[in-house]
Amino acid sequence: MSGLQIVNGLAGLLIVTSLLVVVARKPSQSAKFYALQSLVLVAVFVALGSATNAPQLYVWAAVAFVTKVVLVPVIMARSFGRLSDERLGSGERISPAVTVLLAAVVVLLCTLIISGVTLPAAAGIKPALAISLAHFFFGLACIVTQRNILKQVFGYCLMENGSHLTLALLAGSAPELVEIGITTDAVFAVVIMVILATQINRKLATLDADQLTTLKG
Amino acid sequence: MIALALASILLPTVGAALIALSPRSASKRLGQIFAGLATACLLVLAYQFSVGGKIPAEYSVINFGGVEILGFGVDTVSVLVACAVVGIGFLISIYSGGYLDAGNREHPDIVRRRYFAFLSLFIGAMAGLVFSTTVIGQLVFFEISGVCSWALIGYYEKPKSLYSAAKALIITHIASLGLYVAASVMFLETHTFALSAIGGLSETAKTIVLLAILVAAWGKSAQLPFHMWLPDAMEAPTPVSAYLHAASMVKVGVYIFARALMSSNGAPELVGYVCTIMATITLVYGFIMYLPQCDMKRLLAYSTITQLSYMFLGLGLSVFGSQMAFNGAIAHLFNHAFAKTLFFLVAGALSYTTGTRMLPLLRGVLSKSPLLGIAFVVAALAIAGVPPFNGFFSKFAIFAGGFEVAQQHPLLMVLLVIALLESVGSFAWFLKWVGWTVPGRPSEAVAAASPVPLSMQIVLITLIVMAVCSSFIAAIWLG
Amino acid sequence: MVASDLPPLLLLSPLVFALVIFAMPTSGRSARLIELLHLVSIVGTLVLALTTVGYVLSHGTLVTFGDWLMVDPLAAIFVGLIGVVGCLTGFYSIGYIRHDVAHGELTAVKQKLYYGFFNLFLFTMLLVVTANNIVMMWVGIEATTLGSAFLVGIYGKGTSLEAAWKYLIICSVGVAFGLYGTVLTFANASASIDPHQAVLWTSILAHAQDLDPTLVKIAFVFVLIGFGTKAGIFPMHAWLPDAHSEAPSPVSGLLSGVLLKCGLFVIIRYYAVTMKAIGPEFPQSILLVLGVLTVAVSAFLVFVQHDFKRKLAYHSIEHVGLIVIGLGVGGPLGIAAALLHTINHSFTKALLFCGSGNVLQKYGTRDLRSVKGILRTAPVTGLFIMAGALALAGFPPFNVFVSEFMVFAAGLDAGYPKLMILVALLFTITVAALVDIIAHSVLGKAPENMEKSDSSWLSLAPMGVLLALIMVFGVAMPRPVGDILRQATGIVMDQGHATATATPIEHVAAKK
Amino acid sequence: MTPIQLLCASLACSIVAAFGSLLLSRAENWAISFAGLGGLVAAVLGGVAGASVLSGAPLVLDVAGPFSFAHFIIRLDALSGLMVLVISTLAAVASIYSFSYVREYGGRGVGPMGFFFNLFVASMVLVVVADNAFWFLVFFEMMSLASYFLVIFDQDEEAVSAGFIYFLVAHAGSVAIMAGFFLMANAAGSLDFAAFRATHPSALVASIVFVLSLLGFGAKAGMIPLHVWLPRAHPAAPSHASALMSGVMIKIGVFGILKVSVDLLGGDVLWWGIAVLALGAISSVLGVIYALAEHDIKRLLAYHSVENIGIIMLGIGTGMIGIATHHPLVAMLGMLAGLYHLINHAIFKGLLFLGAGAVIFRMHTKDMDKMGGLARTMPWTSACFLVGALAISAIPPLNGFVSEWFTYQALFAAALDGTFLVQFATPIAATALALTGALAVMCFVKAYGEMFSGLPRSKKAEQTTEVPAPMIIGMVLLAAACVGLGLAAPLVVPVIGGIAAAILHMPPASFANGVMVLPGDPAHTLLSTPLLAVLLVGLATVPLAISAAFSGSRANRRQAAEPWACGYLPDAHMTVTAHSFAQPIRMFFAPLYAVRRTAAAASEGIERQFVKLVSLARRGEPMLDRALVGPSISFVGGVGKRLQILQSGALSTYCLYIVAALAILLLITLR
Repeated sequence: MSGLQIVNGLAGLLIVTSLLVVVARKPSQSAKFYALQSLVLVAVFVALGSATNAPQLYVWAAVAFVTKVVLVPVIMARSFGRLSDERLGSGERISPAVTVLLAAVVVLLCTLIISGVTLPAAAGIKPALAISLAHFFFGLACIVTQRNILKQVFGYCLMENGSHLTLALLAGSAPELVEIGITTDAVFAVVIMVILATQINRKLATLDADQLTTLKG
Repeated sequence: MIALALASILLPTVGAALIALSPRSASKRLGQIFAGLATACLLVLAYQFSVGGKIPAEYSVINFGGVEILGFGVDTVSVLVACAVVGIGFLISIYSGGYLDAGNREHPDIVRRRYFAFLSLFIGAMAGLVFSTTVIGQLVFFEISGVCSWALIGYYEKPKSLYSAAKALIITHIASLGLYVAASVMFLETHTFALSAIGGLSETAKTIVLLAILVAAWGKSAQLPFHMWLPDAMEAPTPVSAYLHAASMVKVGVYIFARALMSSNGAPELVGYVCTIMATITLVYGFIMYLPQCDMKRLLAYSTITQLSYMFLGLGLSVFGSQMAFNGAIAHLFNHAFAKTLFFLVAGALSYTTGTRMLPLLRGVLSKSPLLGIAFVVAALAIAGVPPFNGFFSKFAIFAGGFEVAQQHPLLMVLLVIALLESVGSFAWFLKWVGWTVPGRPSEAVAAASPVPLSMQIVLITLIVMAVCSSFIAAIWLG
Repeated sequence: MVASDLPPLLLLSPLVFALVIFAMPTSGRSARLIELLHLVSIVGTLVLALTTVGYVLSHGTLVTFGDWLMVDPLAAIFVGLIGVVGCLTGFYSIGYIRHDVAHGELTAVKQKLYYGFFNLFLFTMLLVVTANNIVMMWVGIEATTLGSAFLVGIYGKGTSLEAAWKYLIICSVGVAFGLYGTVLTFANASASIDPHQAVLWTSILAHAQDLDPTLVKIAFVFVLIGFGTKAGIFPMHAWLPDAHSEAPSPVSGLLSGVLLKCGLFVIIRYYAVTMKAIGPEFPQSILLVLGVLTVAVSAFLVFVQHDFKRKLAYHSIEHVGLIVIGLGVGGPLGIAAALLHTINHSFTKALLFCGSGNVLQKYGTRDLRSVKGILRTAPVTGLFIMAGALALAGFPPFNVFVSEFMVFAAGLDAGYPKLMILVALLFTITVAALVDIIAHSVLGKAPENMEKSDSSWLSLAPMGVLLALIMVFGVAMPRPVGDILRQATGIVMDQGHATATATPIEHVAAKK
Repeated sequence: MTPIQLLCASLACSIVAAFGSLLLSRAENWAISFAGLGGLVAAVLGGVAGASVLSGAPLVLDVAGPFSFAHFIIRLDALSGLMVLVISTLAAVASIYSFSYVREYGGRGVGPMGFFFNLFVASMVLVVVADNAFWFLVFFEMMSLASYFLVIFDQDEEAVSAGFIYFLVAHAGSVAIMAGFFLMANAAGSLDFAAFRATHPSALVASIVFVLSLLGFGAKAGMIPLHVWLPRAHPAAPSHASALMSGVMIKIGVFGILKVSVDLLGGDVLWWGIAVLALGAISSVLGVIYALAEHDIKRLLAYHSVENIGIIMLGIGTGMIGIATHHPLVAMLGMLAGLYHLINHAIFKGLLFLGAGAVIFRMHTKDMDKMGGLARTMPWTSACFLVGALAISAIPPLNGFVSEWFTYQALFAAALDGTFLVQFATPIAATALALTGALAVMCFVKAYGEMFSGLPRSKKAEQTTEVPAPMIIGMVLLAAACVGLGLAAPLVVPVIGGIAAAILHMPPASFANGVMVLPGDPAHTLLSTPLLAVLLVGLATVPLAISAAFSGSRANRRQAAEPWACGYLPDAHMTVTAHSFAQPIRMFFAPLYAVRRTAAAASEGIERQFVKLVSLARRGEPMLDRALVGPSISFVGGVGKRLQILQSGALSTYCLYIVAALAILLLITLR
């Protein structure tokens, strides 16, 4: 099993973990699953780093570990635990089964799209690339299909992980500072989202995105 | 001379700014003073110009990268028209001083600064437009005058007047796209905005530019199919209607088209046909619309529309090679300004003194107020084209020029005959209202009328005199 | 101090002040101090920005920090814009926020946070426009969202939180697409050049011919979608009316006036690359279609809107559409027109949003149906709104007229007469809408019990400056602005600074 | 002073009088005197000017004027001289008359009246002397304008409405004339009449010009069917103005026809003459018939003007036939007849209007049925009116007879030889003239009888007194002129013949005492009015002398008693009224009166159509607005409202927009 195959396999694992994040009942549970997923991502970085002999990816992995496996899940778990909205229920627009199906379709579509790409950098890692893209879109689907705004935050995080992976796959050679900037952004984004969600919950006593439709027209 | 021309543009503009900054009570005086100063400048300019042998001159004011953006030109036509629009602006300022007060029976009012500020600005913009030698300059002043007109039409702030104001602005703005097109096409073809470049355009480009300017002109001059703003614009205070919708703004269209033709070095016949045919259609339409009008100002608005059609007819005919028709159109522009202003001001004086401008209620004006009666008659006959009043002379030139070229173009003959019939028709209609309104025993409304303020009387008398003299002045000036 | 220190200094100044402000204690007495700090910061930013622009103008492009930061004439336009509009809206904020604090709408803590985030926001925008590193550009854009989201939701009301939430999510999602575009471009470039160079816009542009055309197309689409979200291009504009209407008015001005332009700035950068790589046809047609769609949709939406600030927000969308059309039309004239319009619209929109702030504080509502007679209750504000609305409607002698006319001319030149007339007609709809504002709200009968009192000079002075700028740009645009526009256009066209003198741009770009 | 200078002086006088009168309008007596005196001086100067060019070369004054396209040219030739003379004569008389008459209008604006009156005279003079189409039209319109104000002077409904019709018809006419002139100018390349004379436009253009000017001038002349304004306008004006309008102004119409068709166009188209002849015949017959039915004295006189215009046109028409058929005799005779009648009608119609004015001055009514017996109270007026009535009835030896006699002569001469058409038309015309003459006599028998003889039919009629001296002087002057122009025909004829010759560009014919000798049969043209006068006086005086000689014995047996009236005392009601007098005629000519009813019905129909048009316009006016502006606004609003649905407020929808946009763009890109 070559290094790249490991990368591809681990990437597949990402989809599974993200499904867990989406279908989890409680936000705090989702946060744990997200930590798990980020761990997988770190593993992918390491594997990729060794496979392509790109030492800077180890730095990436380290940074990702600190921020995504530790920092963000902790923040989320701590703040989300306090937020609740009884009326919301699960907040799903579609059932978990359909979500799984959706994930499958997205992966399939992305594989199709990526198969057409003729980028030299993407030669050996097409499956991983497809999955990273699928991951991104799956996160987007999460934002669209989940009414719970906390789940929407997770959706954003999934998207972010997907694009992060893409970045690593395609632009692994980019300077580290870039990666740090992106990660910082992600962390700040999550922080601000959490603060906003908290404020919304406090002010409007809801976590339902469908309640946030007073501004229209 | 350029200094004087510039002064006539800047003085009212400065006046407008001053009015906006000074207390309300001073606005009236300031407006009058600055309009007066501008008029004085122009009269001196006209004197110098004619003493100097009427040699046209052009001055660039703003250049960029070798391209003239804004330039002003002094020639016979521009000086004549500028004197009319600014001079009448001055008269209107004086008249407005009397009109806008608490004694007004129709619209008692305290003068707001807005009124004189925009009026002043408008005078400046008109002077700018008249002297402008670039399409961009014309476009700029065209739009400024549009805004001022909007502000003045909506002066009373009633829903209807605001609606009418917006309508006027939007319709003329849509039409102004023509000027945008013209300026763009010109610039892209010749890399200059100077009007004089129209002559050097290729035939196709020239046609496009002239037609585009014509469309803009229709909008501003309320010709079909853009006419509908003008009758509604009668919601404006009457001096404003008199100035904007008789003397100056509606003339902008005619004027820019005339300027374009002047520098076109022979326009394509297509332009002439479009211009004359639309003018004739408007003429007939406007005449038919006289018939149901009871509101004096609306009647005058339609009459303005038809009179402007005569000017367009003249300009269109000049395309076929008749200088006489062109001069006639310019003279008509000049003459009509005085006559129609007078007519509107009579309407204003009537509504000031009686509180109504509904013609059926106004009878026997002569016995109650001889000045108004005489002014009414003079204005009506001038508009109807009866010598010795001014309307006749310019219309005659237009028709004479038309017949000159119609022999080779049978269609033009048909149009001219229609126009002649229209002139008889509108003559009849105005005569009818003269007979109804002026002589006889005063109706209730007229019998109870208040006296006309002195400032308004002075303006009316001046205009009556001009309604007789202006055609001779124009004829002598244009040579 | 050497010139190469200018860009980092420019970036650091607001950042440091932001952090200092955050670190200040919140007590009644420190409020004045915070205001002072804020004032120093914005003035400092303005001075630094203008110095930078001046330097660029006289000495050419400024590259520093390992080529990561670059201020070329194109960026200089935006740096100047951020400096000027940021300073003026920042100044306006002082009076505005004081009023809100006095009326209990904001707490002292929120006041501190406001100034902190305001400066942070400036920093993030400056980061975007000074970045040469394309990933940094993306980071900057994402950071602007984070910096301003809090400002949008600062009132903590239901609607403002909702707006902030939508703003945050949609922009994050949208900009994430932008990241894909960025990564694709980088990957594309790194195939032919050194990865450390491939991340720099300058080197990508230099090697644009070596890029894979299909990928360039895809990347451009992603960039357009991603940063277009930030710029408010239809159909990614949905967040914009919410955020602009709920934010404090000076922030609205900054959002509409500058932030949208930052999104456009990034698009312009990629546009230049794309044009060089695959020729102008593809990007221009896409831009043109999106631009016209944007204008078409927003024109109608402006017309039916009754909320003052939402109306202005839709108006911003429309003008972004016009800028995009200018870009789409292309050619020196079109691009210069787009850039000039960027500047003009910023000033005008900032003025109007500030005006709407005064109205909001005076009347307590943004519903135009109940705001009447501003000219009577607050004459100066009324006058400013009147002038601003007329300027925005594109009437001479105000500045918007000039750039609108240029876009129009460029469109005709490029052979789109029908399209241009359509656009002009669509703009006529907004003329109606703006005139309506004046007719019904600026004029009209003032409410009975409302006393005649205008906002404080703190609020009015920056508006006056904006109006003066509008007039200056409309009547006699300063020569340096013309020069910098010409140079910037040259960069977008990738003609360097040696723009041929015979092109119309020389004449028109600096019209008046 | 040269005639031109005299003319200018006269015009200046008129204008000074006009403005003086206006300025003095506060001091009414001064205004009246100033206007009258100024008018008189102007008229005398003008008369001298006109008279001095009757037989001589044309005089031309050419001033550049302000208008580049038209020089201000005055041309005083024989024809215009004649017209100036006629105008001045009547104006002089009317001015004298006005000294007293205008006092009637005290307090109602005598100042403006003097202003308009003098302006009216001046503009008439200018019309006839103008030698440039543009200025001609200017003065033509000013003439209408000035007289319009005179017509509406009473400011009552009837006057205003009459004025409206009058001015409208006149203006429409002038527009037609203008169109004709434009066509001419095209051919000539200038608006000068001199250039017109020098060009020969194509037959079609010439005919169009002729028709246009016939319409235009015919309207002014009051020829049927364009006469509608005349019977309404003339009665409405003050009488001295009516005298001028009826006496002179309508002649300017005839003058115009003559000027355009003969002077400018050469007149050598046969059907022009026939047309003028036909219209003249119709006008004369119908005019007099309509006159018969009137009981308003001024309306009656107005209809007689229509009749007399017809007679003048018979003469002119015959003259034109002569030109076209190249019969100098016919041409000369026709012109002579026409011009002579033109002068005569001016004199006697002026006289009659002044007479009528005098009666109205005292009676304050125009209704003849209310008069009666005025001969006793107003002897001078009565006598003058009688002279006028006799003259208009063509009773020898008065002037009307002379010109009608020439007209007959011309018609017969034309009928003698010529084409079939001419031989067909002229006898009919002669018959019409005969009929006209007969009916005119009847009409004036009625008019004079009604007004002056019999018993007074109203209190007012009993209490009338003679009018003041200036009015009498005016009437007497004209009455004398009637007699003079009749008796002095042998002296007058050569002068007018000379004018006719000048128009026709023929050598002046030689005249001998009452006998006009032409290249033709002198037997046809033998006329001596002095002889006739002697005979007539003899016819009247011989029986009277005989009776006087033999009546002395019966005088003392004469008894005075009430006349027998079937047992009743005769009273005013028994007198024949205007209405009953005309009754047989009305019966007889019922079909012709029916024409009038049909015309009225037609005009009603037109009016109905007009009302329809007005209501159509009323409904149509907002239509464009509604079709364009309203729908555009609601369209924009509707689209806006629909588009607002896009902005639903749902976050997930917004995200989908982005995805959709991406998908579509990618599809397009990768297509």
